[in-house]
Amino acid sequence: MIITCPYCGPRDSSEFVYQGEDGRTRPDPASTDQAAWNAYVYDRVNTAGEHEEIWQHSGGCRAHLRLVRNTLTHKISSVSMARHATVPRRRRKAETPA
Amino acid sequence: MVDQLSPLAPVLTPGRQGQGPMGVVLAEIAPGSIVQVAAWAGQESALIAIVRDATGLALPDGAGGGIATDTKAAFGFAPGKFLLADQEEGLAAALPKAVTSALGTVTDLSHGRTVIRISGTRAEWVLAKFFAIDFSLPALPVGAGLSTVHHDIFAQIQRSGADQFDIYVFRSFARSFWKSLCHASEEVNYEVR
Amino acid sequence: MSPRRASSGGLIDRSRSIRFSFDGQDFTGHPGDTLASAMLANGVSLFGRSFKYHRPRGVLAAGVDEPNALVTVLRGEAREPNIQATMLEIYDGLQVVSQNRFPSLGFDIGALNQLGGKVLGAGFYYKTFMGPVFGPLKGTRFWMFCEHFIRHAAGLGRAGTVPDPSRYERMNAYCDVLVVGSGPAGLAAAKAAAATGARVVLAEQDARLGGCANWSGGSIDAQPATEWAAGAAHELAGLANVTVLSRTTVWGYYDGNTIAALERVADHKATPRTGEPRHRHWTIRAGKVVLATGAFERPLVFPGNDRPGVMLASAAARYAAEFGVLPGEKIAVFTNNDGAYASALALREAGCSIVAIVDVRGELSAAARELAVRTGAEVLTGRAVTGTEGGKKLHCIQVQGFDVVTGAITGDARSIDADCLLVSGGWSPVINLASQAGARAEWNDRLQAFLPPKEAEGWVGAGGFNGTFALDAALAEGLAAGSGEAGETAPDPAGDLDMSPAPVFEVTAKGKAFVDFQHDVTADDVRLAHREGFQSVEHLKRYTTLGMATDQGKTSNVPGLAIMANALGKQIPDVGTTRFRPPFAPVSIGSLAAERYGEIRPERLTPMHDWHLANGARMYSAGLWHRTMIYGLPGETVEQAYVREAKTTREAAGIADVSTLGKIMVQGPDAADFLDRVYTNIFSTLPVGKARYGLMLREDGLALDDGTTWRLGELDFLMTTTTANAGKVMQHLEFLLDVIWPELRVHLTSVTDQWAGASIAGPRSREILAACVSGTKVDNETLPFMGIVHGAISGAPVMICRLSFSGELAYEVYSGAGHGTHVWKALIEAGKPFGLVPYGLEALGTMRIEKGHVTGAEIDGRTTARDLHLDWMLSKKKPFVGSMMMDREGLIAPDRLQLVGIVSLDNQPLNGGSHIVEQLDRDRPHGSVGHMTAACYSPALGRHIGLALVKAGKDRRGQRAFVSDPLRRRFGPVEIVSHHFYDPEGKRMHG
Amino acid sequence: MREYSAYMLLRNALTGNRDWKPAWRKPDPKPSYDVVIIGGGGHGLATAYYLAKEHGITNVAVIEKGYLGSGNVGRNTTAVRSNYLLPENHRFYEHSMDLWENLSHDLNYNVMFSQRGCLNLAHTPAQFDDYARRGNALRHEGIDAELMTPTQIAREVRGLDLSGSQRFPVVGGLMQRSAGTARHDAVAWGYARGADRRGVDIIENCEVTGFLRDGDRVTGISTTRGEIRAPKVAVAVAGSTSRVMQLAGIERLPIESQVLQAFVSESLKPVLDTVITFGMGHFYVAQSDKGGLIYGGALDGYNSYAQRGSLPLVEEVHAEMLAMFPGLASVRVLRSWGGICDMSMDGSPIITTGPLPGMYLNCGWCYGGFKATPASGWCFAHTIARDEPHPLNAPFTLDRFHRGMVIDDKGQGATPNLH
Repeated sequence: MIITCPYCGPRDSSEFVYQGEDGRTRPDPASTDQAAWNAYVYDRVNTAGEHEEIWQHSGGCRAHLRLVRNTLTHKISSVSMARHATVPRRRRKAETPA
Repeated sequence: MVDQLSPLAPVLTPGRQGQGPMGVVLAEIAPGSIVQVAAWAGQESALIAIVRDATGLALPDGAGGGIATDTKAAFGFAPGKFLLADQEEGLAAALPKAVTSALGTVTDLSHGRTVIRISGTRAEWVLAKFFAIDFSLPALPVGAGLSTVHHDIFAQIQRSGADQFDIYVFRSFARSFWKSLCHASEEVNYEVR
Repeated sequence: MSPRRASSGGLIDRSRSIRFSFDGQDFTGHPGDTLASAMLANGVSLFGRSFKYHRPRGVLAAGVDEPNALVTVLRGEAREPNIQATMLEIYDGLQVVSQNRFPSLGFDIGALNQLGGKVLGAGFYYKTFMGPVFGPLKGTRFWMFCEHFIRHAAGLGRAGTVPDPSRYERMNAYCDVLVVGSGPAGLAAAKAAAATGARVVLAEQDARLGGCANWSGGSIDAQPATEWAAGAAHELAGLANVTVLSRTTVWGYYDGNTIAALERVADHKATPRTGEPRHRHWTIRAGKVVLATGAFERPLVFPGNDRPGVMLASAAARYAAEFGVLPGEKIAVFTNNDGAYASALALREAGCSIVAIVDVRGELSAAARELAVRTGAEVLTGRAVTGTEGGKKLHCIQVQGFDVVTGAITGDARSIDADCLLVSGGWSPVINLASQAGARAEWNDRLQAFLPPKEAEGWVGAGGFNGTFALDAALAEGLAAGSGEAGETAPDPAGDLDMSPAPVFEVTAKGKAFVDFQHDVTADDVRLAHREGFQSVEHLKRYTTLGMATDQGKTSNVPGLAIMANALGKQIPDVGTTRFRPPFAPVSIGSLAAERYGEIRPERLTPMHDWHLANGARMYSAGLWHRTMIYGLPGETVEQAYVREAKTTREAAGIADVSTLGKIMVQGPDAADFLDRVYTNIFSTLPVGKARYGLMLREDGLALDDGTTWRLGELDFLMTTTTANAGKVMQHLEFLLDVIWPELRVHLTSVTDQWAGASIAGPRSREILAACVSGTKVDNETLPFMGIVHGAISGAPVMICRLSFSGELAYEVYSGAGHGTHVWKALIEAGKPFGLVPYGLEALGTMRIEKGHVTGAEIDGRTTARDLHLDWMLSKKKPFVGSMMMDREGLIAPDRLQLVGIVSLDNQPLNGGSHIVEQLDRDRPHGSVGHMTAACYSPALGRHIGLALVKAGKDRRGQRAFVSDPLRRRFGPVEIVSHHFYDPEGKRMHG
Repeated sequence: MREYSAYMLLRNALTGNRDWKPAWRKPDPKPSYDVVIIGGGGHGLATAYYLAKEHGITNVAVIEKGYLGSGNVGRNTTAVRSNYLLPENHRFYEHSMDLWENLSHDLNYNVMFSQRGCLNLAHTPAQFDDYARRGNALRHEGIDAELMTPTQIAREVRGLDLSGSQRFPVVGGLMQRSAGTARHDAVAWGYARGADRRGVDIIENCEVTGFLRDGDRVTGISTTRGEIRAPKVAVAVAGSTSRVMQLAGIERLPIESQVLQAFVSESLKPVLDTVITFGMGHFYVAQSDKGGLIYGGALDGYNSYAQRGSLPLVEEVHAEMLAMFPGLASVRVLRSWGGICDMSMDGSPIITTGPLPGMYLNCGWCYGGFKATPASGWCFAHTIARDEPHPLNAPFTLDRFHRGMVIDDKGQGATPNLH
């Protein structure tokens, strides 16, 4: 599997660590809603199909990425940085100004 | 000042291995300073300007952009994060004065990273044995850098010349990596300098 | 008569000879020969024995589809079993032995299994060997008794047991276009892709490029196809943007066009060059993949179809054209399609006589008839081969009338003398890689074969892979696939041979008719599976083992399916096809382990590693790190050494290398706030220049890790973690910052390797520091407990924090890692007058047990802060990670395992991993209430002590119990006590 | 239907094997049953078998989407053991072991359960102590376990590299001699035949499309072959648990579906008698009666329903294999496959009533499901028949996660890919 890190470009999945299902809501730190905390920690939709999830590019820039990946085909339809709204694009030599 | 003791000292023996032309040359370059600077979101260009003032190196924009001279090097390896190296000591002491907390942070890694240089016509071939990275010149232009990993060994790599790469590894892994690198270079003949 | 080398012809180098041996007998061949071609050239037709019935087997195919001719290659003491003779290039000194036979290939007593043929049908194991229900052989015993013999009878080759000295490597490659297969279509595709300037990799599993161009005749660009292929190969090899990989089998098609290939770099060499690997495992990330993998010819299923001398028609043609080998003198042909006629003619032209062509079809095409005439053979249409004769070599075949529609056999058998029978049952495109990529195969009635879908993402097909067999059309497809432009698929020109077979897969007559040759699966086995309800493709495979042998059913899948479809009265596509999975062909384990072979993980060394080794340290692994266990003196046991080290430390001073502790710089305006959120206690109040002990919980409320964090500046913290959890804690923190609290301005950087750490402990430690530290005082006022100062030792800058794991007055001295050994030596030197000793992890562990400090043995992912008496660290003033989860009912239950101390009452040593019981029962141990996490002899207490996690342990302090360790036969009385054995008030470390 | 025996084999051989009958019927579904079990894998079939055998409930249908045994029961490394750390786990798995020991007789089908032992290798003193803790825990429950020294190991396992020069020398091991392997497909087929002989309808190629409801209560299922009513509907679908439960409106569960790859080498003469696990990583291997080495490692580590693995994990598994058996470098891997594992949040299973009235749930097998097959079916049958769990599966509730009563053998917390 190849994941295209917004910063590093396309990289082998071996450089990444899966960090679980996205879309779970962590309650506000001060929240005392036990059910909401339980749900955050333990409960998963486990979608068969387009799945929102978090990966860390642990063997690269170490940023966490939000992916939409189809769990039936492993096809990745979107990748974005969890923390950084925008990142500069990686340049190839052909694009480098002379 | 006390000199740094390299983790490669007992295993780095200059000389040639193999008959015929040398496919690669392996060497340790021991910068006096290795410093990480990191900008808060939105402060990247301000930080790049400070790096230029402090080191004279003009970092190109673009992820992984970098520049290398004979004595200094700088490249981006993560969003807002840059690695700077200088043959002279002192960068770690100088930079925090310029990089305010409103801009970002400075972290001294002068002892924490070991820099191994691989050069020669077969350098891309040997590196390709370790890293799942496209090392071709168009994909990784001179000066550009990246972060990657070889199994457990995390590495930041800058292309410092057409046939030359500088590999920054964690000091504790350096000896293990060096041995592997020598082993992998046997196929193409190598010289240790 | 026997197979032999023709006097001329072939692409081998007849000017040179190669000597090799088979079962100890010497043979010669030529460069360019495979073992199969060289053996045939020497007149040998018996190669091996089959899996179950030990039937004599020859060579059926000429390439990777070979099911029969498996051998073991000997390289010194190393053995390579189950190598296909058809894929093994000979070299000088090659040593090969046959396998699965006893005592010899010619006489194999295992062949007695044939007598039990009908009993040993598919699935027979499931129905017997269950043994008696009671008595000495009840339960699993009878089966295991039988199994012992079955295991020894089963299995093919024998693996080596000595380490394989060969070198294996891996390689990463990137390209725009990967072309798999170098037949005419593949070569055309590679040339076309190269012309566009793309980066191209061309992979060919054989040594020689060209594929069927090397043996199937025809001409391309007005030259013989063989010469065209050689020219194209030469041209491609000279292009800078093309990498040609011969002897390279593409075996895996993984997600994202990640392609796995095995290059057999040196298997054809007596000795590899220095540094040259035997195998190279390629991972190729390709923009586009051109699948030009061709097609496999299928055998026909009929009684005796496994006799040595029965060979695929295309394989025979290949032996003749490529290797100059004639597989027989008097050759018969049995076919259901026109393709075999071309093969027959090629053999005729190479010098064989074609005695008969048996064709199941009643009518022949004009083209086939014309070829038949040129072979000089008697043509028997509407006939089938219904049997073969000969022992270990074919003598003659039986031919009877055959109804192509009903499959009925008619008339008397006619014997025809022949020493070789060519068979052709049609062609199966090699769609394995496309299937791995997720493509669903589609049945094509005209070709009687599964074809790949036309449209696909990531790959495009060309040539025989698509079922396109005509040369011009295959070239056109290759050109289009390589250039990326839609080409026109030329229709099969009239007059070409019709490669579509009659829908005949099996001739049903008396005798064993093999579908899967290697696994000895017969047509009757398939029908038995049907009768017993194992009718889906997967059930058929699993019940009969059809297609599960090392050839993975390359020749047997479709015939097996056809026989099942026939039994079910269904069409073949209605029965289904199996999904192909990696690998396409067997792959050496060494290549997959590649460069990590022998050293699975890298070593992490501390800055002082070499000093430790030079000073008597015994090391062990702690994760990837090497750490000192003890610094043994001559003649000391491990226990004597650690007791001495711990005792001296408590009485004078000791020094330990703590560089492996995880160290993370936490920097930024929100760093203090962040630490308050992740630690259970408060860090924002920590003054600059002070350190604090901290505890982290997981999100689920259980303990994660502990360590000290040092405030180096208003916005700069140095966090330490345990050695084992450094990576885990870093990831935990990064996740929180990136995903949960992106608004916090905090940077995390691993600085574990930046610092060398030396822990100097003991009552004399302050004096030692005072003797060698410059630039700062180290007295109690300047450097109080948990204080931090900066100074220098022997000219190297150091940072000293006064903190203690041993319970003694102690300091951690941090210096730049490059100065680590320098500072360490200076400390050792300064410590000499004070009796300083270096100590290892065993002594460190002893002292921490005496103090009741927890480590990974207690923070084991199942314990809470309360279980470990760390409640005092749980702040009630703020929420923190885990604070809402840690008080759930299961985590505060009174009978949880809680940390206690254990003292041996019989003065015998205790063992980690022992259990604690209330009632001792040596014979039937039971009633465990907990277990010991660590144990040692305590020099400070003069007793054997340990820590334990015991049910409701807090309430049991002061009670008697027993240690019960049936594994090591250690039983004895103990007292459960507080885990603080030594200096519970902490006077010594605060002193 | 006839008993299988050596005598039957001989008799049939004399008549050309023409008289064998199907191992199980292929009936059409009836409109209603007493119990419907969704999932024709090992656990579903075993549940049906024990419902009939132990509880006399024979009006049962097993509904399978594909062919019988098409899930993990036919895609695993066949190891059977009970050497778990925590009492809830090892008591349950030991019951499974008891059932395994007589399974071939019980089913009149040779499942080839072979007690050739399972050896966990330890590579550091701390790990050795961990194994001692586990082994002693087993011994205190009357379950067999023994510690082995490197010398003893060297005597029993050929080709294993124990040498100190290697990166992770073997310092000892924990052996469970009663552990072993079984022929995986035979387990599915044996249970299917056994259940069928007792009257259970096994309905293949029948996919569940929804649940019939009366308010909260589940009253049956709709399938691609029509509606089937039943007062009790049991779900035992492993990797498909979330998908099936979502049909019943249960949107979230403490389950992630992940891929586990396994591998088979080419067939070799015997080289390995026991099941071996490597302690410095995640690797296990056994040799089948046919001669292939059957082995696997860690999960690929991400959610997937695709039954296809990734290349990096293939490399990791083989690297670990050679670290243990350096002589096998030139042996070749023949087949690989990927199974979908229902990973729970603590690595232990769920066998329970509910979560809706009329419904019963069996899932969370991670990659330990094969060895559990008999006990899982046995306990699940008990739970369905009595409407309450047996003491053996009472700890394996669905609400234990929220209540903090997890059974976490590996101590990894709610990170399923690390269990």
